[in-house]
Amino acid sequence: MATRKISYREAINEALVQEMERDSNVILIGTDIAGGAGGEGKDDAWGGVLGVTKGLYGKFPGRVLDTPISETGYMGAAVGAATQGLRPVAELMFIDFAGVCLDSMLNQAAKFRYMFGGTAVTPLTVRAMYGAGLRAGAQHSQALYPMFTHFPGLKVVVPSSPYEAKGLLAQSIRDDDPVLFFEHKLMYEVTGEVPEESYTIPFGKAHVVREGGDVTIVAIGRMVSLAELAATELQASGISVEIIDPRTLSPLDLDTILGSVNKTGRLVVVDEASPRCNLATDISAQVVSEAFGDLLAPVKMVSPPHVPVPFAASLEDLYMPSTQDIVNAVKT
Amino acid sequence: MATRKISYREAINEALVQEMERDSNVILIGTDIAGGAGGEGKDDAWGGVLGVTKGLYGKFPGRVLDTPISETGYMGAAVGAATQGLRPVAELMFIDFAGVCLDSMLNQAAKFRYMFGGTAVTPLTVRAMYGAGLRAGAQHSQALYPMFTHFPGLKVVVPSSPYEAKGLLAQSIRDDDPVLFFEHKLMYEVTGEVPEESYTIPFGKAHVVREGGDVTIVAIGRMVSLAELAATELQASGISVEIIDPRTLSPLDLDTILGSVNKTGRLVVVDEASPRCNLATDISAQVVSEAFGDLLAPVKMVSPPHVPVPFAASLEDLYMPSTQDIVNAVKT
Amino acid sequence: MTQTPSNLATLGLDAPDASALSSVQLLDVYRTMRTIRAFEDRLHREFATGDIPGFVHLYAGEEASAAGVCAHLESGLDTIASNHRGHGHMIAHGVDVKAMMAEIYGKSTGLCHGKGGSMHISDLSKGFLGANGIVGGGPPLVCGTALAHKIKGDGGVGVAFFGDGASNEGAVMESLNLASVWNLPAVFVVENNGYAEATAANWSVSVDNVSDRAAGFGMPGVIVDGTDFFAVYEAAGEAIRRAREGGGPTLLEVKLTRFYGHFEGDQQTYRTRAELKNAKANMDCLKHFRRRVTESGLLTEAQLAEVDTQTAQLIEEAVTEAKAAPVPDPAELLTDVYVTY
Amino acid sequence: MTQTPSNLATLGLDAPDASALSSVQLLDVYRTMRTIRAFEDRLHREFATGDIPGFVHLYAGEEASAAGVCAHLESGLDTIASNHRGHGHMIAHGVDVKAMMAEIYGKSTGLCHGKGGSMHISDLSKGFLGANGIVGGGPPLVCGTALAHKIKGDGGVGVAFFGDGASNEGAVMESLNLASVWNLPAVFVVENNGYAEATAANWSVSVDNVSDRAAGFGMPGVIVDGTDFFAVYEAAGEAIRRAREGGGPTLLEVKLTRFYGHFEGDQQTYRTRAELKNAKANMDCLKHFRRRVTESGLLTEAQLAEVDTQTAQLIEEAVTEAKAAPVPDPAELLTDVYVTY
Ligand SMILES: Cc1ncc(C[n+]2csc(CCOP(=O)(O)OP(=O)(O)O)c2C)c(N)n1
Ligand SMILES: Cc1ncc(C[n+]2csc(CCOP(=O)(O)OP(=O)(O)O)c2C)c(N)n1
Ligand SMILES: [Mg+2]
Ligand SMILES: [Mg+2]
Repeated sequence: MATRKISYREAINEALVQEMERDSNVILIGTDIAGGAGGEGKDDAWGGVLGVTKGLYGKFPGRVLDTPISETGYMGAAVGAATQGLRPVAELMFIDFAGVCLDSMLNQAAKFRYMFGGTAVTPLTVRAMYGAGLRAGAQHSQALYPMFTHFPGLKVVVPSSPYEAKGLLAQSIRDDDPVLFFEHKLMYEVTGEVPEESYTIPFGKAHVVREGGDVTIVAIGRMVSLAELAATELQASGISVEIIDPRTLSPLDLDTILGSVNKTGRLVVVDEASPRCNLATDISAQVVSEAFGDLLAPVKMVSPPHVPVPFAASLEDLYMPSTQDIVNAVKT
Repeated sequence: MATRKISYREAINEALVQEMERDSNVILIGTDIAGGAGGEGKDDAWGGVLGVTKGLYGKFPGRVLDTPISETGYMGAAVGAATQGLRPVAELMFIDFAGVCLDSMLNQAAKFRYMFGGTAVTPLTVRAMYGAGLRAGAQHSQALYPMFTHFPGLKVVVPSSPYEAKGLLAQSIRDDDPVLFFEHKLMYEVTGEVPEESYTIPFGKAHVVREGGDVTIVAIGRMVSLAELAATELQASGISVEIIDPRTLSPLDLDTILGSVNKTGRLVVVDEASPRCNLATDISAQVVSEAFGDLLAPVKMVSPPHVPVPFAASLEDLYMPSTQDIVNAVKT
Repeated sequence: MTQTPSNLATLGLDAPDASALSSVQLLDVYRTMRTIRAFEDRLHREFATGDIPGFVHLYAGEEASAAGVCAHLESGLDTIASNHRGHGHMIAHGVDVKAMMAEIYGKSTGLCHGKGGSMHISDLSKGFLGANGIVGGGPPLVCGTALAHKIKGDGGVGVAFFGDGASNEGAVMESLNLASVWNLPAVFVVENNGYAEATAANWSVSVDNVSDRAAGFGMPGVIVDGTDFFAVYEAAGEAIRRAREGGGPTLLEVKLTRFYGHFEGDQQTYRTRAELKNAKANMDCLKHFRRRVTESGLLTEAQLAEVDTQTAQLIEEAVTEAKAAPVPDPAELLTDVYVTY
Repeated sequence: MTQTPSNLATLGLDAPDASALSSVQLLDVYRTMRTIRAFEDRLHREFATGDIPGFVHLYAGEEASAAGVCAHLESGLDTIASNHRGHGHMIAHGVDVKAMMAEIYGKSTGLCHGKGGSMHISDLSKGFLGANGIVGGGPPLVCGTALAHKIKGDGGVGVAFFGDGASNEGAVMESLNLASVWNLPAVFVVENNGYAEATAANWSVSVDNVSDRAAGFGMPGVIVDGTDFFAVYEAAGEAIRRAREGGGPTLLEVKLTRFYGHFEGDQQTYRTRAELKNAKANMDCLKHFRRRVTESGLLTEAQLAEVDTQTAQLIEEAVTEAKAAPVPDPAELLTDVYVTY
């Protein structure tokens, strides 16, 4: 029996509601995640810049905290609160803003447990919008998850569908380590089947989105849907594609990827992040060092060029990896 | 005729002196790069936390600026000054402090030229200490150059010797793009032959440190010296090693690396940075996608484990890649 | 571009005494403010058609601030760092209106070849460092441009425009301290329009006025009515002269209101209808200016009406030309990342 | 650990009136300050032998600040975030002195199993969030712990210790505003020892007193003589009581001096010999305390001397045991990065 269809935005909102109902230690912190503070007009006027947290302010009095525009202050506060038994879900509106508050994640949350000899527990979830396509320009369109994947002590989650978004966010909130949760700004309107009841998706377990025998495509976040389109197109020309969605980049389920490459002998990694030191290079290199003998062809990486994200729609469309880019990578 | 030997510290200081003498637009900005501001005691009391900028304050009145502890403020100021024809050399004492001032590099300096349609020129050099080994703990021992290599618009330089340090720093200062210049804190006492006269080393040109036919080792920064020790040891057991020092990670001289792999058929990349999405994975993946056919064996990556840098000397020594690790990577 | 408002400083407006302004100068001030208003009103309509990509933050209602400050700045000498709501600052500083419009449409004829967009329009040839998509991004940059003015001794001043919300960013507060410690020729203009997105300044700023923080950084904090061009003109003139003469930085708080939402699409439910109605009725700097100059007989309705017509035509041309302009050449995707690479 | 100073709050010291302190309590205060001094003096000597790895920042000279503030805090309830100069804060909050010493030596018996070191000693079981190697790192964390106290309604208070140099970090200034906007039970203790590394506060802080900035964040700014335990005790007691009662945050500036260099190895040439000599002769909080309690007859020289002896013995044992303790098991390199991975 089919479950109901809701959007990626609704799936995230529902996960927040269910986790806040389940555990009173879960609180939300972010700029205008409610909106209307101090104004004469409505409270909860925004529910987040794109409406993802709409309605939570009224549902959970005192647990949805707006902030001054002080990311260093409130992200650090989220880290501090997490060490005291709360489970803060902090929203960094755009991941690009990590530029003004990276320390809280890089040098505090990520390192407490190790520096403090295992005595610290920091169950923090940072939600942030990432990705190109909204014509938002170079400072509001980056992916940046490679940078967080690089930092030991952090977990990195990139949901590729409404179903993944709900289950992975629930797991992020219940997880006892600091988690960066990446939401692609072009996907909020995407709908899909999502169970109404609460559920979690475990970290470090990749999802085989489609089975196939000729080539393995590892795709991240929004790139998964492009890979599916490419796979359909390639099927027509007789190429059977296996698509793997790692779901979490740290931890990374390398075994599932290796197993698939062992079967197909070919690997294409599709990553929306800038090409240097990104996940495409990370996954490709790990596969090559672990399963060189299984590879029948060069690993292919599909990523944008090494340039900032351009504003003009015509250029931004060229910038983003496309279905055609994936098809070409598989065919050549 | 042998040139004189000086330390890595002296080489950097000399490059700064010569560039400041050559171009009055070169200024230095950083916390305690002089020291003594406002105090009743000596001026230029420190010359930097480890004495690298010693003596410059007196030599160049008004051009060596100490700062309050406000990295966001003064790094941003360095970016702004660079757009106005000055050539600031800003010191970020430890690269780990990028956590409190990343925006100036990530979203400002790196993106101006592109966002502004080619009208901006931002000749900024950021000097920063990196690396493990000083028992400085998790917040003062990171490498982090993979993160900067990931950002389009920045150039990333990692000198491996006093000679490289002087020539690459001079080039960094003369370069019209923003440059991150990484100084390994364990190398300041390392001495080597350095010409007295001013010289530059071009970006994007790798240095073949040692020629060999059996295996290519690409090593970064301080790892180059370890690779040389490993090569000598391997020579004894009849293995001829070619060592390549990329010198600059962005731009990266892939051609020289590919040429060497074409000759040796084997690649080991030694990178002191945390293992996920680092330069070892970046270079390995690029080689595999460009020269899969040349490889006779799996690419090997020698990097620390995916953990923060531990404080205890016994653990930190285990953490850092060692000569033995490199030898083992080549042999197995 | 004859109809583009020329940079006011070229008219030699450096006397903070607004009563000294000639009618020629006043007409130019009016042209500036009217051009900004017409530019923003038109963008509001065009955005609704879906023709304009991305995030657009309109400056309508705040014109007197940009005009009053930039009147004292010299194009090509002084430096300005703006924020996401930067159209007004650019126009007041004499940036080409048509090239701005083209940039907002993402066209090759735009100031940034379409690679920047509304949040990143810049004109470095005029000392305009650009709008900035990072709240609080501008003030640190201005510490740098002001430092350059000081080191070069060129007599220039660096001006940072930012909002009440930005005033809570560490970047802004560090800049105030740094500018004071380095005694920089800088002016920090905080445009307090009462809101940061949907959050009221009376909630997010833990003190009555942003300028109350100036004392903590050893600089004067000045409050001025942003609906009154003449008041802004005099206060800004004083702060800029102090900076130019080596007297150090000033924090100038301009109290004003924005007519449109935070960005286009914002329904502004956090404000009451009454509040908005009152703002447009009683806090319109253009109305105030118009009344003052006509009542005092300095300008006639006819003169002002002519400017209105010329301005409307300029904006009409700007939009028409922007729409007709070609998109960037695909090759532009890869150009101008580095000077050399 | 009987000789370790017990956390003073367990003695019920919550009355800001210092004259109400009993001789038992005063003796414990003395033990705390003396233990800190002995700990730091010994580290100074041991560091010179080369036995101690990394960067070590000593608190000698500043004891009255930690003792006066922590006297009002309850171990396990209240929360503290410290900075790089944190040994004194820990000892005053009742953290195990021997486990601290072992950590500084990088031994497995250390509070962090040797994985943290001097800059990262922590004891979360006591609400001590750790020293911090990032200047300005503590205040944002304390906004979070204070928020947790407020949400849980546990009556706890969050206290951040930081320096005059840190006061110029955006992180600190954002935290002051945030604590005020959220009306948090927090106290921000700025220990102004006149220097940040080699830079004097009178240069880097663009106003006479760091606490002068409090007004700009809508909170009281209080200045207290850090060489006088009793003054700190009363001022801190008042601020902490206000916070506990929901009255909001306070910025408490403690004026004091450091006896040793910024870190071990610093020659302090930025200070004059006279200045240092005067500091040790006339700004020694231990001397002041000793004189006060003996002259007033509250304690005898004999009682104090006994504490000196016990303290010296404790530190001697701490160093001996630390040196003898095993280094961390190599397996520790890979453990405790994540709770699960
Ligand atoms: C560092 C950062 N944080 C948050 C944002 C999102 N944002 C864009 S504009 C804005 C509000 C700014 O308010 P204010 O400074 O008062 O300027 P105004 O929009 O009122 O002109 C916010 C929160 C951003 N762009 N950058
Ligand atoms: C973000 C950051 N910037 C710079 C440093 C280097 N640093 C460590 S301590 C220190 C001086 C701090 O001075 P202050 O806050 O007055 O504390 P004090 O050392 O005087 O106790 C500096 C600059 C750092 N650790 N972190
Ligand atoms: Mg505002
Ligand atoms: Mg200090």
